Amino acid sequence: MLEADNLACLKGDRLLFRGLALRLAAGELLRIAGPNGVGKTSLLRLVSGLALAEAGEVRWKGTAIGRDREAFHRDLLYVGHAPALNDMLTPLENLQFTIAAAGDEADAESCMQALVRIGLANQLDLPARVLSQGQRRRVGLARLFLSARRPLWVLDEPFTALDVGAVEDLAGTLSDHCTAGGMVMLTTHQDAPFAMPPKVLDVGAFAC
Amino acid sequence: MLEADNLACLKGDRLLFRGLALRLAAGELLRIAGPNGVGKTSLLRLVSGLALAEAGEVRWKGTAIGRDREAFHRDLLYVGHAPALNDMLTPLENLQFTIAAAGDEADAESCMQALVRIGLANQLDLPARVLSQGQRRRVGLARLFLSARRPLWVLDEPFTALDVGAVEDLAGTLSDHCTAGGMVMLTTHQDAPFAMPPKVLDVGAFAC
Amino acid sequence: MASGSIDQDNRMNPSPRGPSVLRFAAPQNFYPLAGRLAPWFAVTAAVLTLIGLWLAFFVAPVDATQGNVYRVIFIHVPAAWMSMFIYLVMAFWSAVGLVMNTRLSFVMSQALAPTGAMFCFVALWTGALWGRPTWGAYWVWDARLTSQLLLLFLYFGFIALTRAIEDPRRGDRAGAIIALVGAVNVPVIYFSVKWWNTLHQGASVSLTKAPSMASTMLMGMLVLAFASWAYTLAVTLWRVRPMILERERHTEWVGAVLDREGGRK
Amino acid sequence: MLSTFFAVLRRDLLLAWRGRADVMVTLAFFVIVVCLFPFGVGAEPNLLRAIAPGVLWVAALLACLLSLHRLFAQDYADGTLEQLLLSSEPAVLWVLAKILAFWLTTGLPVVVVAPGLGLLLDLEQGALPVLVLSLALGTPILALLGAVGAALTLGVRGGGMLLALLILPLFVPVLIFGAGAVEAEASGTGALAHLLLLGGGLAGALALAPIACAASLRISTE
Amino acid sequence: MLSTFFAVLRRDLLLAWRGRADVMVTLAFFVIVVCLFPFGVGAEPNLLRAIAPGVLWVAALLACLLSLHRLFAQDYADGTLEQLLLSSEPAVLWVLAKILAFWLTTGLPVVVVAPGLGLLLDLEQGALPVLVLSLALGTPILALLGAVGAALTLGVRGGGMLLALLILPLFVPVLIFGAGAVEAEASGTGALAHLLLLGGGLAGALALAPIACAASLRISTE
Amino acid sequence: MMQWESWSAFWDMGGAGFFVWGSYGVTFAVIALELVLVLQRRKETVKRLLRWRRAVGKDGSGRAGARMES
Ligand code: HEM
Ligand SMILES: Nc1ncnc2c1ncn2[C@@H]1O[C@H](COP(=O)(O)OP(=O)(O)OP(=O)(O)O)[C@@H](O)[C@H]1O
Ligand SMILES: Nc1ncnc2c1ncn2[C@@H]1O[C@H](COP(=O)(O)OP(=O)(O)OP(=O)(O)O)[C@@H](O)[C@H]1O
Ligand SMILES: [Mg+2]
Ligand SMILES: [Mg+2]
Repeated sequence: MLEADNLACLKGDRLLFRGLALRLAAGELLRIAGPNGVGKTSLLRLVSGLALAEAGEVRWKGTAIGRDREAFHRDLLYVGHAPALNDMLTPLENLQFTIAAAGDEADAESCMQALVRIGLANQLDLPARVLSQGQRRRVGLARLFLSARRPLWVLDEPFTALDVGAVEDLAGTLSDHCTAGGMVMLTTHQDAPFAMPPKVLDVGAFAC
Repeated sequence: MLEADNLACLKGDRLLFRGLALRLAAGELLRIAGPNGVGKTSLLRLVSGLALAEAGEVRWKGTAIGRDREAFHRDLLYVGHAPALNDMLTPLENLQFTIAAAGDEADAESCMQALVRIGLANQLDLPARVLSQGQRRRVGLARLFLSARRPLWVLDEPFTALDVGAVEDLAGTLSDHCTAGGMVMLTTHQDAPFAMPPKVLDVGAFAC
Repeated sequence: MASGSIDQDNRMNPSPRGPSVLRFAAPQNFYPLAGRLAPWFAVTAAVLTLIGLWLAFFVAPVDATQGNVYRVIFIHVPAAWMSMFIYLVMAFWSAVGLVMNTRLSFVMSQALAPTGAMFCFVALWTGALWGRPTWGAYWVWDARLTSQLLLLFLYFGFIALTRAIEDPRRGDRAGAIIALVGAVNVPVIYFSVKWWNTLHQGASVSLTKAPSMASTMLMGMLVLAFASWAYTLAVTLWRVRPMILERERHTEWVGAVLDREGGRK
Repeated sequence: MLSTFFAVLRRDLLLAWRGRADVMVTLAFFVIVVCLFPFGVGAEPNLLRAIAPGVLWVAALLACLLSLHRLFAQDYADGTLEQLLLSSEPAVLWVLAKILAFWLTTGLPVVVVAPGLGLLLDLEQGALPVLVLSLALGTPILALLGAVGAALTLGVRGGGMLLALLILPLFVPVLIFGAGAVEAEASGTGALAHLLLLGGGLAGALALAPIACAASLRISTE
Repeated sequence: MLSTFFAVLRRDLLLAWRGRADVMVTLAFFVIVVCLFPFGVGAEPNLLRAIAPGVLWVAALLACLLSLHRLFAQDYADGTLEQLLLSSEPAVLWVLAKILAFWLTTGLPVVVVAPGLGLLLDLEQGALPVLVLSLALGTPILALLGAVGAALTLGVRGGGMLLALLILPLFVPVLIFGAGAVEAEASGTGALAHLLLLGGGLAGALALAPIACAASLRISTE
Repeated sequence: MMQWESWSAFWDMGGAGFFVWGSYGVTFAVIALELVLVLQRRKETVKRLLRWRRAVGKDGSGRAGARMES
């Protein structure tokens, strides 16, 4: 469903990779691998339409993503390095806003449940500013529980800063999403206990 | 050498932990463990003198750290969550400044070597802004190679964002520092291949 | 050869194999063309400048009311014209770039900006020096003067913005937007300032037009105006060339050009 | 369709309320700048009355300018802007919501306190309604134009100041007609023409600025 | 002992040089604010001449104020400040270095271009040296006092504006004596007393502000 | 030719020498400066790009990876 051909990414002076092709079909989990600085984050941003490729194109359901941006973004969930948290709002307010901004609907009740589910039951009323690193990360990831309808999840290092229990839990959630016919594309340097071994794409193989 | 008794940490209206005691002698590596939000970062900041404890005191070589702050800070190396990188400066300039600001001396040559050693040979001239997440982390950690003279290293999640090779390398460096009589105190949620198994302090045991 | 280069068609718009009119819009065709044309414009500019200066100082008679000071007009007016004209051309190229997505257009508008700012400064400077003996002040808040000053700020803003953004692709399009917004504002500024000044009727000076311009005077001004046209073209083409090289450095043809340049030394 | 619009509007107003200090302080800035002038130029009433419309308008403009950098900066830094750009709804909508929230929290308070300050500077009482009206029409234009500048300078080094350089020339016509209206009223010429022009400018800016702003944001986050 | 001082000074100047735009743009801001006034108050030369010292000084003050937020903000956000506070050398030293670098990159350019703008506003030529001198003595005071404010408002929501609110009252005396000196010279009274007061203020600020600033930084990062 | 009795009259411009020559002088100085900057920029760009090509390898890829001295 998600395909890319012949992608090239140029950053400043450096051509990070070229000729990169990828295919992601329903039910698949793709892990983008490679050492630091090889261009994993850059690839995810190309795929999600936040950046423009130097060459090549990304297609969703056969259409170039630039052609029908809104349809693509209706199907996409992207969680990047930056947590998209406003420091002055509580986790609940942040989550509700993120969902609404993405164009989805979610009542306070289900948002609250998602937060409790991810382990923030005691932090519901704190401003995000005082949360610990791992708690911040969790607020960002709580979206996953409310976005099952979006088939394509693109996650940049989702396991960072999470403790062991949370890593396990998240890996389970991702596996479930795939089992239900979704697609997940993620980067990580940690090993995570996925239900099935993920497909791996090594960006290093296309590096120049 | 580093001791703390009966430490308590209050954040807002929550008492994170109390009655926490720790001892760290030359050659020891202490890992602060505990789930997200238990207060590991808060503890490190207390120990390094960046924050004040609600109760209890931290002593370095028998003296309370607040009593002779400068002597303590001469022996301490603290690398926190924030990378202390200026986005407009190159890794080399950043490193040189950090070293000088800490009150040490280091010529450009040895700084360069430290950066090459940590795997940034190709990024020496880029502004830090364009570095990848892992590369930014590495710039912050390059200091370790130039701070062997400081006995006490306090590191908050040093392995975050590093790729597998770099994690191994860093674990080796930390083990070496301890072997040479230094002390390391760190937090991490990842397993790291230390030469000897670290002492573990579970903050959760003192949580209220 | 050059297996590392990126496909040309993807980088260049319109395609080099497109209709013949657009052929020169492809950077690798434009680069040598610019190199060939620039010296001719430069020579034209130099010759016209000499003729113009000769007309200005040796043919044009002394002005009855102003004496010799008026000779400033020969650079003042062409510079003022050029500064406004260049901004419009910049906005034009920016619009073309945004609509057709041609990188060369953005490069053109950025290459024009410093020259435009230069002429703008020259118009202000010469005007100020002219104003002292004629109005008794280096500066008055006259409508025309004021809008010229604001135009200089618009140029500075454009240049500062495109310089401050390192990623050229981002800088190109950000600059294009501000150039267009500025172009919409130039007439607004002009008329608002004009109205503002007539309303305040404070400074009762206005540009004292030379009563009836002697034909030699007009001649000199026109010749120097053409000289500044030719100069602008030459300098812009020269400035565009390294900018093209920089942006297209991943392509084969720039590699070939650089090898040639390197060999020459 | 409008859910993003209202979500953004609600959030930005909530944020302003949370950081109440912010709103108060924009206002305080406006008040203080105006009050600085008697210190700078001396306390002579005639002189103050003559420069009152200009000073009030310049102060309003500077207050707006000073707050502009925070229109998108926070959202840019924490990744919210990325998420908004990935929204499946048109960007123009939420851009407009952000600008509206910005004006409600910075422009509106200025409009409200301006008459008081006018009195302080001994402005003629008859000119006060025109002062309010001109600010009510003019400050939204400032917010709209300023938003384009703020979007373009996001993440650029020297951003705040660059923003000032970029948009001050654009603000000048607004300033001229705004201050001009008050002065015309004070001197008995009638301010209708000025106000009509401001209204026209507002309509134009309302139509074009959000589009330019949305495009700029896309460029800036790339 | 002085190694931290010079390391900080060198780095901050290097940063200013890297972001050259910054320095130019502070200047551009100063120039533009001064130029806004004629648009606001009208182009009458006599009126402009009367308000020139005040306008120039208010503009210099605002230019300084606008740049102040970036004195520590960046270092605070990226953790550099933490590291500086963990330095084994006294904080007053590097605080002074930061303030000095700040003045060199924002105050000094303003001092240099002020006479040109004075001419633009038709200020008497005899008063220009006094204008320069008063700015040269006054802007360092602004930088020193401002640094304390900037340190106190670090990481506080609505910081930028709060900063303005906190320090504008402190800036008022500087403004009064600075603008007063120019006005006194222009009106023939002689500016010596004003300038002496400014000099005294500078000495006082130089002695006290760095200590207060260092203490505030420690509080803000806790 | 016909209007200037002498060179000194020419330079004096009927008392307006400062203003006229100030205008022309600064104008041509600025133009000269612009030309110098443009030509210098070209040379510098070519040099930098050559160095860059050498650093990244002839094929324009980043593989060779030697650092660019700037
Ligand atoms: C800083 C001061 C000045 C500035 C910025 C300035 C600006 C301009 C501009 C923008 C134009 C072109 C207008 C057009 O083509 O419609 C112009 C034309 C002209 N200026 Fe100036 N000017 C200044 C001072 C002066 C002074 C002091 C004089 C003479 C007393 C003068 C005499 C003229 C004349 C005669 C023209 C030609 C008008 C025409 O072609 O319609 N200017 N100036
Ligand atoms: N202007 C530039 N000039 C040269 N190289 C650049 C420039 N901008 C970015 N880069 C390089 O591009 C790469 C960006 O990599 P990216 O962030 O995609 O890496 P990543 O694979 O996600 O790494 P990590 O595992 O550390 O997150 C980095 O190696 C960086 O040094
Ligand atoms: N004002 C406050 N009120 C209540 N709780 C607070 C307040 N400020 C901070 N906290 C809590 O204090 C804890 C801070 O924890 P800290 O950052 O030390 O955690 P950590 O152990 O480092 O976690 P992580 O593994 O996620 O980095 C968090 O649980 C946070 O929710
Ligand atoms: Mg990454
Ligand atoms: Mg932590």
